[in-house]
Amino acid sequence: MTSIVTAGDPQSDVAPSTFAKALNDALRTAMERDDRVLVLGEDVGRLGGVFRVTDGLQKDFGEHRVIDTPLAESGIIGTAVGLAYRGYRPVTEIQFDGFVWPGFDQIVSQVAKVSYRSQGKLRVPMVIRVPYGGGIGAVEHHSESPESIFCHVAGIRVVSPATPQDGYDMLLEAIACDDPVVFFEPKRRYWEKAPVQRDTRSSGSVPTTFSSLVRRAGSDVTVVTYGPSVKTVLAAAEAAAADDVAVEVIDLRTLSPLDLGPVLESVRHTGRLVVVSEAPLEASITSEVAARVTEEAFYSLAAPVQRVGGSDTPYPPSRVEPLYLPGVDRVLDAIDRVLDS
Amino acid sequence: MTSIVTAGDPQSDVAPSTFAKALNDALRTAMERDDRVLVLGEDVGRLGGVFRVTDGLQKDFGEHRVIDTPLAESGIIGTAVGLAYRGYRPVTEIQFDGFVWPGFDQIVSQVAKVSYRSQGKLRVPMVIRVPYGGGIGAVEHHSESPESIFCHVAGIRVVSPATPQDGYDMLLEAIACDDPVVFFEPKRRYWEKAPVQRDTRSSGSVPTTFSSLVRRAGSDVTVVTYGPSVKTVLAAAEAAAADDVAVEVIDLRTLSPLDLGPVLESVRHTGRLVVVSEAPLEASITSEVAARVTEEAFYSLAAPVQRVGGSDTPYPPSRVEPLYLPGVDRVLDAIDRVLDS
Amino acid sequence: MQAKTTAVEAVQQASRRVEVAGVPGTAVMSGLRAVAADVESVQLLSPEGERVEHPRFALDISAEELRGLYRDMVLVRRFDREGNALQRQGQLSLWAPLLGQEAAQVGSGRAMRPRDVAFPSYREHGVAWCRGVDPTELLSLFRGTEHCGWDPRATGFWPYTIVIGNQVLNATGYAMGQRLDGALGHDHDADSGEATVVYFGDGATSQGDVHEGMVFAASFDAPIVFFCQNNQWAISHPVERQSRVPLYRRASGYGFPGIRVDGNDVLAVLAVTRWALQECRSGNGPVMIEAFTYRMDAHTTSDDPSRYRLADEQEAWKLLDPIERVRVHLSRTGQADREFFDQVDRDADELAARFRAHCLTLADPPLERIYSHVFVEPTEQLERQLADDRRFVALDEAVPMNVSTQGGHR
Amino acid sequence: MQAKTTAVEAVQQASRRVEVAGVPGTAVMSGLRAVAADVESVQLLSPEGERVEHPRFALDISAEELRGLYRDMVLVRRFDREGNALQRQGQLSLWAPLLGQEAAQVGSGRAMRPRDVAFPSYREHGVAWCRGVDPTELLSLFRGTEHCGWDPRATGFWPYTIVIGNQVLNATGYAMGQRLDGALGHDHDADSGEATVVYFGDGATSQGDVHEGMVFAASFDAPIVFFCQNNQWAISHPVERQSRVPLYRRASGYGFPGIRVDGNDVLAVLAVTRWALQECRSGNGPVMIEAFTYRMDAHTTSDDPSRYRLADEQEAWKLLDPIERVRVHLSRTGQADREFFDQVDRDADELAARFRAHCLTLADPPLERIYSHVFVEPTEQLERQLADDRRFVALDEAVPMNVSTQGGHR
Ligand SMILES: Cc1ncc(C[n+]2csc(CCOP(=O)(O)OP(=O)(O)O)c2C)c(N)n1
Ligand SMILES: Cc1ncc(C[n+]2csc(CCOP(=O)(O)OP(=O)(O)O)c2C)c(N)n1
Ligand SMILES: [Mg+2]
Ligand SMILES: [Mg+2]
Repeated sequence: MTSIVTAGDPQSDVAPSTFAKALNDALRTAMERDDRVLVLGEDVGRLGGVFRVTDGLQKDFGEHRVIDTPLAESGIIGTAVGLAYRGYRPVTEIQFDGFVWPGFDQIVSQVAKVSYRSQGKLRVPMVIRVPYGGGIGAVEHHSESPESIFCHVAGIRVVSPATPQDGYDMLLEAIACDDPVVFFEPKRRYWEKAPVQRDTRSSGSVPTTFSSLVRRAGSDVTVVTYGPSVKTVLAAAEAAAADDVAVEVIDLRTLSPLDLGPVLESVRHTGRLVVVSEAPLEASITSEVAARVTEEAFYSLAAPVQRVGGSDTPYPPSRVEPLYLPGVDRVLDAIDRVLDS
Repeated sequence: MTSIVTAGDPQSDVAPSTFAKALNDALRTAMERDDRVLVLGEDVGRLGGVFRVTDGLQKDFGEHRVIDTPLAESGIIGTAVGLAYRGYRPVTEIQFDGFVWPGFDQIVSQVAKVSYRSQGKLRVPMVIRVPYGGGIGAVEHHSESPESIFCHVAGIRVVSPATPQDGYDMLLEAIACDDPVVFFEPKRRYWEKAPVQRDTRSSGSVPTTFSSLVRRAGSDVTVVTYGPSVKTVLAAAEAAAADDVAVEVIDLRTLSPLDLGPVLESVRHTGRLVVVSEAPLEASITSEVAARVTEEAFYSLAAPVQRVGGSDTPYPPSRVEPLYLPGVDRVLDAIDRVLDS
Repeated sequence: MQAKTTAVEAVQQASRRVEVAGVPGTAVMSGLRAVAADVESVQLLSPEGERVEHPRFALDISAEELRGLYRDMVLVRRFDREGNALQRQGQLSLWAPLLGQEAAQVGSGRAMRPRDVAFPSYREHGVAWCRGVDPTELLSLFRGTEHCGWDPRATGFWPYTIVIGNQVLNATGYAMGQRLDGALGHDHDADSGEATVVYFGDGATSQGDVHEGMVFAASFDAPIVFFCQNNQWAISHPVERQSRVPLYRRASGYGFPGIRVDGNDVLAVLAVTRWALQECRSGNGPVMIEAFTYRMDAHTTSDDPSRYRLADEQEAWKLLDPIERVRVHLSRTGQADREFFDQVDRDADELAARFRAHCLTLADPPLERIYSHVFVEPTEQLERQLADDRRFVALDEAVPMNVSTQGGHR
Repeated sequence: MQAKTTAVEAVQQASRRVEVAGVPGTAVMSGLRAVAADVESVQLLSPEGERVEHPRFALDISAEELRGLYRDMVLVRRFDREGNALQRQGQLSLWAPLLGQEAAQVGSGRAMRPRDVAFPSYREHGVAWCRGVDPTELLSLFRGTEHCGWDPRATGFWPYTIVIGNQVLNATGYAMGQRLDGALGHDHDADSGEATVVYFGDGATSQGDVHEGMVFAASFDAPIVFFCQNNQWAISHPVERQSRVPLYRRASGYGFPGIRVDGNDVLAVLAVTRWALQECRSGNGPVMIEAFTYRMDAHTTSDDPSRYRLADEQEAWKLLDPIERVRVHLSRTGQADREFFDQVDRDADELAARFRAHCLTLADPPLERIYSHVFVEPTEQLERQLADDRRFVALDEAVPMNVSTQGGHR
């Protein structure tokens, strides 16, 4: 059980970095380590990406390794597949969650199936980076949480880091991974800072950070979440502690395949589980976690699993998103519900 | 509680029809009733569709109402949206499940969101017909069960008929419905026959067949399923009856929004639930049903909900699909598991 | 004209590439050589404000109409600038400026008849204006209080579409419907025809949906004008990287006419769009128009163009300003006097004030908005979720939601 | 030549449409008028077996090479027919016949060098043959025992791609990689260059992916030949409904050369593809080739073409048979004798027998196949599911699975 290094942690001996900068550092490190690593997407070059995650990379690695593409997501993903066939390790950027769909056919029909189809004779080690989630006051299609859909597609790994450190480590591991990885970045955390220890891990092809992690220990109730909601849930756990409720917080980190071992272990102790995500609930990761945990730890559960998520609606106009996105109060309410029953 | 009219049922006074023909009849009836109903897709005209579901319609209604389109699914869905804006009621055919993805962006970004975006000032009453599921010995991309992904998309209705009669009734209701409907047709049942009562229902805009239905009553265990698996589950129920296990079989029919009332009612009596589908399990309809039923009927459950589904892999080569697809023995095994615990 | 030079140069460069290949153009060859001979934009009013004759696109225009176009452009520019300012002041979360594209939008917008329908992208404030959308109705989207603030059917101006290319297919379908309805081909009754105009950018031309729109439109003879505003940039990506050859040439690959117009010349845009619409209404659609123009401001208020383009370029394009040339022409030919120009400026100020005032009145939507219009009838599931959420509305959030407006929209 | 006539007629018809519009072609006009002047296919061997000179595409070919092409085509046709027969006999669940397209496939396949790479659609059995894929390796896909039976890397022949258009982008990316690797432009060392050929049909040209492939290839100067086999039909949809103008004209819209070749003339296809590949290898890619040919058989064994096309059409195309004209030419010019032809027929019979025999040996895959190669390392979840499934393998299914092979594959 590891707990995260948070800002102000006495043992942190590294300078704080924003989430976006940590990702940028990971890309730089990966590109330095392996000259087959390419970055491609819309505006990733001179502009450095709309979130500046690729800032400065084209200047340092050249136009051949940091490639501004025409405006077409199927084109980006589809050509990345071909580049991967050729031995490159493309890291593609999709500008916003809502713009991944034109490329979805290539993801489902090629990226996810190439290895299976060819019995492993062909592989597409590529990363599809997708900034996701709400809370930035944006217009339509810029705030969505589509990760559950990707989890239903067999043959791709789906992961999401919650902290700058994980952003750095997991992106390096995603790039080194021989499976295709869809990498969801919690965009509203891009500007949050925390110390990041750089270049600490080797880039083996078995990702060690693609595993669930206990972010806070507690014995009364388990709350499972990931991505942008981790911070919200930790705040809720803090608030609950004031009421003497000890919340164990687990960050999934890998959304597909899921790593439910730590969750099951926790639930066997607490007997109570809340699953939190920003995404609509229907046929989602929260459904999957609830279904599997219930199936495998039914007799440990003192109460039914409670889910907290976005509503089953399109993403609303941004001025109402504070009411749409699960905040601390909703998490606390679910904790209450699971404790009361 | 209604039970279906099956072939050989003494009360059936109507000629048996294949599933495909029942759908064809529904299209014909809808087109006769309302001249704004259009059919469009690849090869739907002279060929009558690769499954002959649109057979003869172009001959009778003309090229202006039964439209052979160029080969492009985004084009089909995207122009259907425009035709719907113009007051038409397009019924689009996607040739096979695996070919819906090029049109997925239009479904997510336009079809599902137009009403929400415009506060109901624009509507797109359209039907997207998708033959789905395995069991026909086909090559890659022709046997998939992608319905769960559509259920996660808010703003579209997702339904699937299991019998020729429901094919007829539900398609008529889907066309009459003012919401966009994704209509999944269990292709391996296309050539199965059953009596079909035609033109019995009015085409109101509130679909009455978009509701769960008890297909067989039983008191020991509830099995929930839909589409192509309904027949398999009914066969399993028959087999279980020989062992004195009374299985209640519920056909969901509407996959999104779900109609869980009858399921909850059933589970409150049986205390045991199995959910069956061909689709991969991860983040699927089976997860959703298991999660919601557990949440809402936790204290009625004597055992954890068991799920039976396709494995979390791409669809395998067809010669191994008898091992891939959940058959009667797997359903029986799950029933045993849920009874044993 | 700097624009022309740039384009010609680009083509010459591309053309050289073929010569390297050493393949003289023959009858069976398509590609660069065949098309690179000359790139010419239709122009009716020079940057210096002189009327230019064009053999194909004569335009008889009254002084009143001309003044109207001028007024349109000034007012549109004025509220566009106000939109930018409102964003800077934190009243909008985003604004997508049209600065520089007034002629392309007003010229094409004014070419439409009431029954024609426009499918915009997200920058067509000038077209909205011509369609009778009140500028204040554009605000809610950019403030985040609504997704679409106007009535699409009443105005014939469809909602803004943010997913690049989507609207091209929707518009094509709409135009297919116009044809199915028999709403065209009535040359005897000039007012009865209908057509569709769909707007998209130079960057959008790379998207599959734009291609499929053109394929379907050609296949079904849809009465649609593909109106591409080539403003030279797709955020930071210059048009030369999206295409080796001028964009209007795409049309030839589909077998319908493509034409480039000086997009900073409101008269040329008006004349060419009128012609194109009449073609469509007569059953000879589709037609593609490339309006050659320039995005004078940032992509959106979230963008920083200094990272990817030189100020020089902008300076050069200033000389081609769409409003200035009409102003010069109107004065020089005595079709407008000082009083007229002053009145237009006052109207613009008044509009801007009203625009701003309205913005400040836009309230945040209630919780119920989240659950409205997902389906025609609310579902049981959504009603349950709404009821559940209602419990939280009264409460203050224990910890703020962390909503920021920082960085990177679109 | 009937093919030519059809095309010319189609274009004339399209051209008339523009005349109705009353728009004389001007310099700024693109579209039909500009391109409809003449549609000519490169042809080097007439349907009557006469060599035809072409100013641009001279081809020096030895008798041996010529006999080799003939043999290729005969053998390919032979195992293709066997594939059809095997399906009829229930040994395959599907076959996609190439009948009629032998010249397009063998001509282009033989133009490739070992290091070039081909990305096929699903009908390119003749290209597979040229790439050294043993025909028996094509069977598992159609029998349903595997998704891909050959080694893509060893043969430079990528897996069949069924989702229309997908492979065009993948191939473009591969070609972009060839350029990044510096694998082209070495004119001094003619053997060192590499290029990619991607195959797709006339129907596929409507898909967004094909468009985006062309956009990306043009933007990145990718060494890729877009090889469109226009076999006149996309299942039941005739090419005239996918495009108003000849498909090779699409290339001009992207600024690279497009050329139409008589797809039933193996020499012309060879010469034009060689040229196109050399263009690509020299850094002047991409190039588009439209091979004008005909699908003589059904779309697949699941299809019934009598529902949508007249037998007449097929009869007319028989006169243009790609093999017959080479046979006539070889005999007439004395480059092959009876013995040669007999030997080829014997080789074909032998291949067919081996093909058939191999088919019958293909066993159903084991349960484990379901779980193999989803990821590089099996995941815990998949191992659990596999273990679970193992319990059922021994059992007979209580009720048969109801697997039918009836109706509607593709
Ligand atoms: C499918 C999709 N991908 C990416 C984006 C992000 N994006 C918004 S505008 C834009 C550039 C558009 O350029 P262009 O088509 O030239 O129009 P302009 O903004 O210049 O008017 C991009 C990449 C998007 N909105 N939709
Ligand atoms: C995306 C997609 N949509 C539909 C299909 C079904 N389909 C298979 S082949 C085909 C026609 C293809 O025609 P064409 O491109 O001309 O190739 P041909 O079969 O003539 O070689 C269709 C519609 C598919 N395979 N993929
Ligand atoms: Mg632009
Ligand atoms: Mg074809």
